[in-house]
Amino acid sequence: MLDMVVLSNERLNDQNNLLKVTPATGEKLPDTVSPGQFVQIRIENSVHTFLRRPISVNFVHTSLNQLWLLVQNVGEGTKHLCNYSEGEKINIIFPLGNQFHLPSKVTSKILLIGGGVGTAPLLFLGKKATDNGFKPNFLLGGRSAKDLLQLDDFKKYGAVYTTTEDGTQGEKGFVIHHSILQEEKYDFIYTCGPKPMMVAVAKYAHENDIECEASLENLMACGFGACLCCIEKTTRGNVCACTEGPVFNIKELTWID
Amino acid sequence: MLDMVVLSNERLNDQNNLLKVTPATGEKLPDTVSPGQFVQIRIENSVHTFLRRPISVNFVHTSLNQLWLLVQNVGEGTKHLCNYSEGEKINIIFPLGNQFHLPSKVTSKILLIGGGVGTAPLLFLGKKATDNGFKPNFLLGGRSAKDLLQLDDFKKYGAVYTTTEDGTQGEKGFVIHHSILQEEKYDFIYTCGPKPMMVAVAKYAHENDIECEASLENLMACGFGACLCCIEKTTRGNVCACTEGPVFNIKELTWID
Amino acid sequence: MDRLKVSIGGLELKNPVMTASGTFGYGTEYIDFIDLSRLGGIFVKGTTLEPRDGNNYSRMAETASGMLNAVGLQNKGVTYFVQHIYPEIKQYDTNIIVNVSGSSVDDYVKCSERLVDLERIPAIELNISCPNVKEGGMAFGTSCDSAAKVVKAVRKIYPKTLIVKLSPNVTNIGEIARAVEAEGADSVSLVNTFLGMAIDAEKRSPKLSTITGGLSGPCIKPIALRMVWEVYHAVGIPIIGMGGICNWQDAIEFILAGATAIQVGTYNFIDPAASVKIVDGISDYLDRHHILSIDDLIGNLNID
Amino acid sequence: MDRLKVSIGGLELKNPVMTASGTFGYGTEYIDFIDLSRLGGIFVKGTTLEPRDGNNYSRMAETASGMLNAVGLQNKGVTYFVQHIYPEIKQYDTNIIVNVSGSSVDDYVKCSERLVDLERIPAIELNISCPNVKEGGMAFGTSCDSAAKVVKAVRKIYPKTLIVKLSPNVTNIGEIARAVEAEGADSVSLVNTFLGMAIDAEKRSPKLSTITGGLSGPCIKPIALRMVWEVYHAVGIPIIGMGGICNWQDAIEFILAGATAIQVGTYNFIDPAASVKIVDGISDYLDRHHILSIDDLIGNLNID
Ligand SMILES: Cc1cc2nc3c(=O)[nH]c(=O)nc-3n(C[C@H](O)[C@H](O)[C@H](O)COP(=O)(O)OP(=O)(O)OC[C@H]3O[C@@H](n4cnc5c(N)ncnc54)[C@H](O)[C@@H]3O)c2cc1C
Ligand SMILES: Cc1cc2nc3c(=O)[nH]c(=O)nc-3n(C[C@H](O)[C@H](O)[C@H](O)COP(=O)(O)OP(=O)(O)OC[C@H]3O[C@@H](n4cnc5c(N)ncnc54)[C@H](O)[C@@H]3O)c2cc1C
Ligand SMILES: Cc1cc2nc3c(=O)[nH]c(=O)nc-3n(C[C@H](O)[C@H](O)[C@H](O)COP(=O)(O)O)c2cc1C
Ligand SMILES: Cc1cc2nc3c(=O)[nH]c(=O)nc-3n(C[C@H](O)[C@H](O)[C@H](O)COP(=O)(O)O)c2cc1C
Ligand code: FES
Ligand code: FES
Repeated sequence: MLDMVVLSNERLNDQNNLLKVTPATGEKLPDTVSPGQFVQIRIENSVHTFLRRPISVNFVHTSLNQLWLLVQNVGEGTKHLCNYSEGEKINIIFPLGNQFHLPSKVTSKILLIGGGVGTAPLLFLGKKATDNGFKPNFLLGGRSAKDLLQLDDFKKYGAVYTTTEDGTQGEKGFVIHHSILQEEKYDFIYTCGPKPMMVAVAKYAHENDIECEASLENLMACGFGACLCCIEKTTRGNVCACTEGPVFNIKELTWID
Repeated sequence: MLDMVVLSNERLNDQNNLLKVTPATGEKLPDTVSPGQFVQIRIENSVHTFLRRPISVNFVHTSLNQLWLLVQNVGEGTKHLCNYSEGEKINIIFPLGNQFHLPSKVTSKILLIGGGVGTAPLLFLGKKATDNGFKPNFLLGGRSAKDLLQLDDFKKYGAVYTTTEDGTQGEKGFVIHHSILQEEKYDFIYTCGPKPMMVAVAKYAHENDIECEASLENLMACGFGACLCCIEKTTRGNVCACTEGPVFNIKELTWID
Repeated sequence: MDRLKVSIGGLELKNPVMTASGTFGYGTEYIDFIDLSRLGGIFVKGTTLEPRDGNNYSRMAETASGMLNAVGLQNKGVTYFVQHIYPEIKQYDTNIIVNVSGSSVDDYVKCSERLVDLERIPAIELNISCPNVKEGGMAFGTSCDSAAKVVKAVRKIYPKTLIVKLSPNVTNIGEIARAVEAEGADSVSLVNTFLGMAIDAEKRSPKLSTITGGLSGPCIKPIALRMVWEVYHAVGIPIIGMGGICNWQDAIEFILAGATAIQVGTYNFIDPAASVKIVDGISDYLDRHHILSIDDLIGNLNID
Repeated sequence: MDRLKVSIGGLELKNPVMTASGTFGYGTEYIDFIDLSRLGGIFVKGTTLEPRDGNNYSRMAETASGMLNAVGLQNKGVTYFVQHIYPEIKQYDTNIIVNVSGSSVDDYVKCSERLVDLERIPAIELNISCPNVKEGGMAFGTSCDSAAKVVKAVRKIYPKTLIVKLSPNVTNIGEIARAVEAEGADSVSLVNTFLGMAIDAEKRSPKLSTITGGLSGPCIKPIALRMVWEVYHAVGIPIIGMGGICNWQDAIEFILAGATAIQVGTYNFIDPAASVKIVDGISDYLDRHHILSIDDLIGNLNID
């Protein structure tokens, strides 16, 4: 557990905020934090938020000692998060969960597919991939141009392809229909976003024999393996998405039959 | 019910704040509001505050259309009230409760005795008394000089006598021991404050044949007569402190036997 | 707004939203806040044969998302009600239902008899579940036998709509519901408050003068909802659901669990206009989901 | 800190603060947050004779000041526990108590038999109150007969401290407590979760895969506290109280109501260090009130 202080809380669009926080005591963020991991946030003064809320690590800015969280306002807890002001404190438990696994060969072609706020963990993964010599591509989807978040940040780490449902940016339609998926043959796909999107991506990867990891957003009570509420049915039986996930290789999941 | 907007929230000392609010829609405060009445405040974003909180009308500034509330931070709800910022909204139900009754003759000598935050309703009563031609005296007590609140405001309406437990201002001791109670013969006493203080005042009044009204702070759930939780045992049986009080003539109460 | 109409036995409600006994006074306490005619009905204060002073102060304690009360059925008795209160409230354009309590079967019968001829009281609710009185009260509602006994006796003399209010402080609420249905109750309402307790750790004393009291508010909603669901599968008569209802979502949840109508209780204290907002919210919900009638929602939970 | 010592049957606790089964994993999940040796004991996950996969997702729903769970006793079975988990946790410097569940009396007996020889397991807690399994579970805890039957059978083969965990979903918890005391239980722990339900109004479906689940958290505290108070007046054996405990005030309240020790459950999820903070808070409280021993507080409520 760590008290963090809010450095900034930028409204990216009507629904999403980018929260930048740093340890309140000034201590250094652990450098073990990996893409795919998440934090459990205690949201004070939110009457209907009893449990902590899981939010992905969007980015760790090592030199500034900042943790970034990309939050979509979908209910009372996230609404409060989007309204935190500079200087306010939030208590988090982190880092939690497993992580995305990069391929063993840096020549592998990797694609990171995100939808909506599901792009959150992919920014940090993009950076790690780049740091490790990969040349990641990104395929990001949203309803409309304004829903495509942090594009400038993503572009630092590789080519960015986009889709929007209304065609206001990139190709019109869903990520799964983007032409790049026809044109390029990737070795590894990483995905995070709404479940129907991830299932479609998993099917595509499966059919095309591409390795694929997906980051799940199962409902969680504790986030650290104590409650057994967040289970995902896998080939190994019911496992905790908070400790053995949130990242799963799609081969372990029962999404495709 | 009325949404009010906070105009200012002044910290008077370590425990007490003076909140000045005005109707959010700009509508005029009802001019029926009387000293002794109270409001029931909904305190949003206070996790452990389920019910509204009753707070006395401290003052109504008619020309500025302001309602003043004097709040002592004793628990989570009042802590939140003390932390409200300018521009924030609070929903109140008001005016609630009965009121203090002034004597029929303006020549009657009246004394308003308050302890701690119990001085809250007495400022407005002092004003009304003055407006009606009375020359009220005030006897205000606190633990220490810093606990004597709004003295400058009180002085506008009459002579102010004070006691402090530590002797840092006025006479040392409790209000009930103030010399003015020996020197002057009052016709009517109004009191509000901690119960032991009010009981002592009631006994004094009873023994000296002085009319006396006390304002009670019974625990309330609704504040408007619906729940029957706030009852006070009186000569008429159990009555609601929120509708038939909070002001009671001590003759009706069972405090003195 | 015919879509909102429901019926409970012979009782027609313009909408399923009513207010719970003991939280709504005689309705008069709310006329500054809402138009009572917008409600399906109001359940007035617990009424007993003889006047009752109720319990000593203090009678309430706030708890996490709820409150305990220990009012103890303070009321001026049924005679006073008939003579002084009824004339004042009978003109309300909504159903007025009297909540009847007693410490013996005879009390219930005698009190109900006094109400049967009041033209504007189309129904009574037998409170066999009050946790705040020493005799009777909850005791009647915690066994099938005693619950059946009260209902049987009152049914004989009360031909109008008879609603029986069940106690949640039981192992098997469905069983009790069946027992009162068998004796001819037209409807069951549930839940009354849960027996609870609060302690002041610093003073080392109970917060209520009666040590224990009745717990209500959003905290009890999950249990109340489950009980409505259980009773829905146990009986054929309509159910009036309550327990922590604050908004239209809560109301819809109770209806989906099997309630034909609902009552708003404690939340009236926090938002005295809550009941009317719920009527509007339900109406919007029906529009949004293209549902033609409340009846299509009752107990209509998707289970796979 | 001898003032904090209490005992439950033959079991000595360095302080009355323990953690509740199903909310504390095997303790290992918490070693990053607290020093386990500061606790009076830990109650590990519900354990059954055979491995159990538990219920389907989704297993939890947040409620007002609480949560519903429908885990359904997912665990790898007692054999796995004995072979793989026990060796790993047995070095903890605190009491490790195993929570035992079953779908038949025989299950309870066989599972308990496997635990009796484990040197570092000084006690077991019979869970006759799990609302989340189809067979057995809560059914055993809702009647005196079946509760007594389980306890009697296990008592025969389990000579160490035997704690029986009671269900709050009953009309008279004191009666059940007496029944298990009569069969030789050394202690009763209460409460387990309340059977509750949550519905998604928009989707018109239950939020839990099992429709109903177990309610825990601060919302249930007032009822749990009342039940501890009732059981305290019904039995002579020590009581382990729980239900919504979040801080030292809550813990003191349970002790004043009659608990000898307490368990922290759901709140561990929100503050994984809560249990240790409670130990410190109780210690401060004793200082402040000049109380020489926890024993002087147990059931010591000022009633006038
Ligand atoms: C590992 C993980 C990583 C996540 N990362 C992010 C992120 O980076 N950014 C982000 O905005 N969101 C993320 N989420 C989802 C986020 O946790 C939920 O949106 C949030 O908990 C909703 O809380 P609320 O109080 O705002 O909404 P509520 O009012 O509680 O619920 C609103 C909706 O959100 C769903 N929801 C509620 N709790 C959860 C939960 N614990 N997990 C998933 N869905 C939930 C509900 O079913 C409901 O449909 C992540 C979830 C997980 C499990
Ligand atoms: C008619 C009336 C007028 C009042 N006027 C004022 C005022 O002008 N200024 C002011 O600061 N306070 C006033 N009070 C007291 C104020 O309502 C309580 O201090 C407040 O409700 C405490 O809420 P909390 O959440 O801060 O404390 P909690 O955490 O709820 O409780 C802290 C302490 O306050 C007591 N308390 C809690 N609720 C009430 C309540 N409803 N009434 C009385 N005591 C309570 C508790 O017993 C406890 O000892 C008045 C009370 C009444 C009934
Ligand atoms: C202050 C108070 C008084 C109550 N008095 C009665 C009563 O007289 N008769 C009755 O049947 N129920 C009474 N109840 C119970 C409510 O009618 C209702 O069943 C219960 O509060 C649960 O609903 P809620 O959670 O919406 O409040 C009372 C409840 C409260 C809070
Ligand atoms: C996720 C979860 C799992 C639980 N599993 C068990 C269990 O396996 N065995 C058991 O006896 N109780 C179990 N319980 C009940 C708790 O031990 C405790 O009795 C209950 O939660 C009430 O305490 P609380 O309000 O402090 O959580 C579980 C509770 C939760 C929330
Ligand atoms: S959220 Fe508790 S085990 Fe995963
Ligand atoms: S506070 Fe509800 S009747 Fe007075």
